[in-house]
Amino acid sequence: MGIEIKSMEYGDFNDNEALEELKKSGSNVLLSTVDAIINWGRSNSVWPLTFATSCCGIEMMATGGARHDFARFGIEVYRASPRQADVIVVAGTIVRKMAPVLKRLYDQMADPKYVIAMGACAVSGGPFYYNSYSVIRGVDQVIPVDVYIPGCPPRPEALLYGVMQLQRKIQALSMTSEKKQEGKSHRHRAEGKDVITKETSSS
Amino acid sequence: MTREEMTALVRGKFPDVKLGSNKQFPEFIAAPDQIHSLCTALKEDAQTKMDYLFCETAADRKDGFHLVYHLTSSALGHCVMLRTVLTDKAKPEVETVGGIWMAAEFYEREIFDLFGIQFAHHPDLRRIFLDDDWVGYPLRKDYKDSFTLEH
Amino acid sequence: MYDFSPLVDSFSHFFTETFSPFWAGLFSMLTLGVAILLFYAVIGLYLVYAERKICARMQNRLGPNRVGPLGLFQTIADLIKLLLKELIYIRRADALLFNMAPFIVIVASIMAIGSIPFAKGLQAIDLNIGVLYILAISSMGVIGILIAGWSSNNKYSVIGAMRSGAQVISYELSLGLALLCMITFAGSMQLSEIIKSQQDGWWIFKGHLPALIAFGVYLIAGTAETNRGPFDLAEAESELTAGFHTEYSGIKFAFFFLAEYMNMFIVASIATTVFLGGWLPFHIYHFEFFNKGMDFVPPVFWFFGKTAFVIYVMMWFKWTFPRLRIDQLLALEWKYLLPINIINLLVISFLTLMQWHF
Amino acid sequence: MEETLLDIELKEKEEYIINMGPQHPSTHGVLRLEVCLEGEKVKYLRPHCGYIHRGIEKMSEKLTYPQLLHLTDRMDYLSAHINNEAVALCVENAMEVEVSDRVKYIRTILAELTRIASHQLWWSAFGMDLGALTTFFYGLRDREKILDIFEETTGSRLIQSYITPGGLMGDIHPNFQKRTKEFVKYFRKKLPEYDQLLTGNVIFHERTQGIGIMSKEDAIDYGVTGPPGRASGFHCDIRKIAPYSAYPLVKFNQILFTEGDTFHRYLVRIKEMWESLSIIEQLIDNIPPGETMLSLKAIKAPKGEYYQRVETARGELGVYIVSDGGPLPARIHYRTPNFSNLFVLNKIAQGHKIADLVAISGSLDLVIPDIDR
Repeated sequence: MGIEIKSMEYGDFNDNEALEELKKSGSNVLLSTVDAIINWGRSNSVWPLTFATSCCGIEMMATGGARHDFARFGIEVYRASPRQADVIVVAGTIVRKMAPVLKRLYDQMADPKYVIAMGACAVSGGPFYYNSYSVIRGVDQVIPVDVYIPGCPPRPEALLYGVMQLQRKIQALSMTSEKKQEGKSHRHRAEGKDVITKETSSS
Repeated sequence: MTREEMTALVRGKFPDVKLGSNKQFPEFIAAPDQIHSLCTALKEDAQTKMDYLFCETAADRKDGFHLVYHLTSSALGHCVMLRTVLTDKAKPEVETVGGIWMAAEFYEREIFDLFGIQFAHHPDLRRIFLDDDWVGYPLRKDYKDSFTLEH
Repeated sequence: MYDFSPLVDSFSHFFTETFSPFWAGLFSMLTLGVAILLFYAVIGLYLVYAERKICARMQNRLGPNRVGPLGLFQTIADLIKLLLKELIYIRRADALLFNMAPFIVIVASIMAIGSIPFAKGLQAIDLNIGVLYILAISSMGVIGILIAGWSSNNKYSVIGAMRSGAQVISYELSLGLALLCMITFAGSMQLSEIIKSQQDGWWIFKGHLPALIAFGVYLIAGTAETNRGPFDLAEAESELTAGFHTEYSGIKFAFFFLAEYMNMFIVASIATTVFLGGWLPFHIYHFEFFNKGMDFVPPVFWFFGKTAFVIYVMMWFKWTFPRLRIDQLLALEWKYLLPINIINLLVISFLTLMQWHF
Repeated sequence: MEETLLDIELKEKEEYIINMGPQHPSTHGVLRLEVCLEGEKVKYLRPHCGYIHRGIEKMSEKLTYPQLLHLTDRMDYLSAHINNEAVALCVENAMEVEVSDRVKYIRTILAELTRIASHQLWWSAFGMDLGALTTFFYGLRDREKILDIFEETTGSRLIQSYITPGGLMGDIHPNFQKRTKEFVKYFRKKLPEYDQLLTGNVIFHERTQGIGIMSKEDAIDYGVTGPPGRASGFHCDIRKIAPYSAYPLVKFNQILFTEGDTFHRYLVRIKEMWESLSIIEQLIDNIPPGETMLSLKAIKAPKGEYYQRVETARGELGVYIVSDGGPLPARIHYRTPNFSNLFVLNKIAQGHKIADLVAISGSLDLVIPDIDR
């Protein structure tokens, strides 16, 4: 194709606000060193669960394929058993019948566990937002989400970027504080309406 | 077999069957209690041999539920479309054709799930897509639930 | 030239002279234990890394390359993560057996390493029944697998464990018989003696066709023993999600994971020792200049080089072949490998009796 | 999970039931199979679907034809172009308009490229099901080349919504012909590699030959179409039975076998890829000039009922539209190939081992959202 693609410097990725917020707090030297080692390990070894519901799953497979190669980041160890997986990439639509199963899968995973909502359907219901009697409008109504990847379906590059964001997020976490559940956003259903409350900045 | 021959054949055996207006396939409109015997006849008749039911579905129309069967013959290649109208919307019921074509068993489960049409003598009439405790039949025009967001 | 026995002897002298016999024994054991554990961890981790790189190579990919140079620290990151991951206790699982199983598996493979001769004198314990010992110990791992499958309270696990049990018990026969062929040649079960008998040529060259057949059978049976490659029925990702270790998380899962790779290493190193001359260099008869050059390479390199080759072949199997079905797997063993092996053993006994090997 | 009547009934009989799915690597999605085992042998199984039932048919009743087209991509996402084409053809038939030859040619080429891409992905996944993990990467490597072509012309990799009632969303990219020809040349060289890696393998033969035999009668009775149907000798290729678009103009063979086992279902797809390549070759140099979009005032189907059958990569897709004459359909139904192909699984997997069940369901090439819609 003749297009030279320059690799992006790591520093060129701009943190989003939530990450900056997480990084702000300090801790003592010893603990932060331990944190750094643990987070280095955790962030560089996120094993996804073999889980895909629809179209996005194909792009997830393509990401694992030869051209995009998930494996470079050490993420190629797809585990079929939720016990051994670290991240569940919700690739595709979640419907009302599937939601309890998804919740159960999430509960079966061992801590620390992360969730990536991949694709418009998992983020918000996407094309099925209106008029569908069965599609859950966003997987964050069922399980807490760490990283959202928009797109229908997102390109493999987008998934790679999402996973890298997750890695950066893990690196910003600390084992001492209560931050494990922070930075995940829930959407609560209040009186039949969806109210989005991002709990990212509270501390 | 041409449209005329088909019409003659079906009308010969089932004089009550009305002729539909579909341009694509020869269409016959049968009464609900007649549809099973019509299907059996179409499958077993050596001239028609309708052994492949490629589509069975329903539609919620003003005059009732229309149940539509698309049949073809794998050997002879001709198609036919059958229709039956279930006027009683409160309690629609029709004889299953699952015994004639296995495929129908699953199409009928789908129709039961989404339209609530009861198929008599169906061996395994359960919801197929929705949860067992789902209330209502979504593909009916009057279906309402608190979950759906109308656009 | 590269004899480790003086070094090892000086260590043991140091211990015996400094401490009383009891403490000397304890300290030398501890030193050995720590050394073996460290070795185990390093080899295990880098085998995982190697496998990921090799399979990436076969699949037109790059493989891990972000964590450290060339992704070398990838598996270390994995280990840290697995160490700190939550251990899930399964409700209504048999707690004792459930927790014991990974240890049985890993202890079996650690114990086997003790008697592998890495170089002259570099061997923790040189038993006079070394081959038998390794066979016995490494097949204990299957007990761990069976327990893991049974105690997990998971249907997939039970199927995986049962498959594994049937598989390992069957292939144990071929493995043993293939090694027996070589023992017949070498006339000893002591690993150092077996290596010594290959000083004038490796058994795979000296043993005519039967040795080659035995090597082939050994490789197949060995791959099956380790539950890998086309014989990974016990885990069978696409059938049983993760087979016998479906319910294990965190470090217990890591034990199974590591043990698989270490078993592969053990199988490969036995193949090296028995068939490929262990740490002996490659010699060509009457080609002194070449032989001298070969002698110059330290035996440790020879040993690891040969082992790496065998491991590579086993990885190659895994990434090329589809998986067998359980009945085909057992048919392969009982209908083909076992008869071939028995005939082979008879032929070899005859050859040895007649002194027809080189 | 919910305890079905079956569960209770089985507990009494103490049968060994395992649940494959909804999250299971070999069901390729969220299908759930309730498998009753005797040792490793499958006694019978019950498919449970609906874990991705999105109500596309209901939603479509609130959308105009060009709008509802976008939902069809998301049913069988591996045959996205072909699904679009089905709706487009159905609406065009209803409106009694005919698109230009250029559109027909382009649609057919895209459909065949889609078919190849879909079969490549199937080949990848099928190898994985059998435990040959390298196939996955070989298949995806070649598939990316097709996705590049799609991306250049349609702007999207997987879900294109490029074919629309009345023509195409836009003209093809100037590079389209060149790159498609490059791909055909490239893939003709790579296809034998597939055979080397899997087709010729002894273990693969052992695992697939004589496994999951489906008779022609069963195929017709259950309505199994596409490659699984044709492997059983069911003459069901809609491209031959009721040709549409540019298919009447091209020469190709319908691949038919009579054995009906897993191996022949595999073989049908491999041979279909060759046929698709030849179809593309026949068309790619002859795309006539013409407009790519008819100037239609409003896309409305006149009052009536319309049915369109097309051949997707997985079998026969039927689109059934009931129209009251407005811009919205009164009812739209998709007769999807996977729905019919799924239920034969119980019949053909009985008596085989659980590993064979994986191979058989892999050879049926199920796309779950296409079953559930």
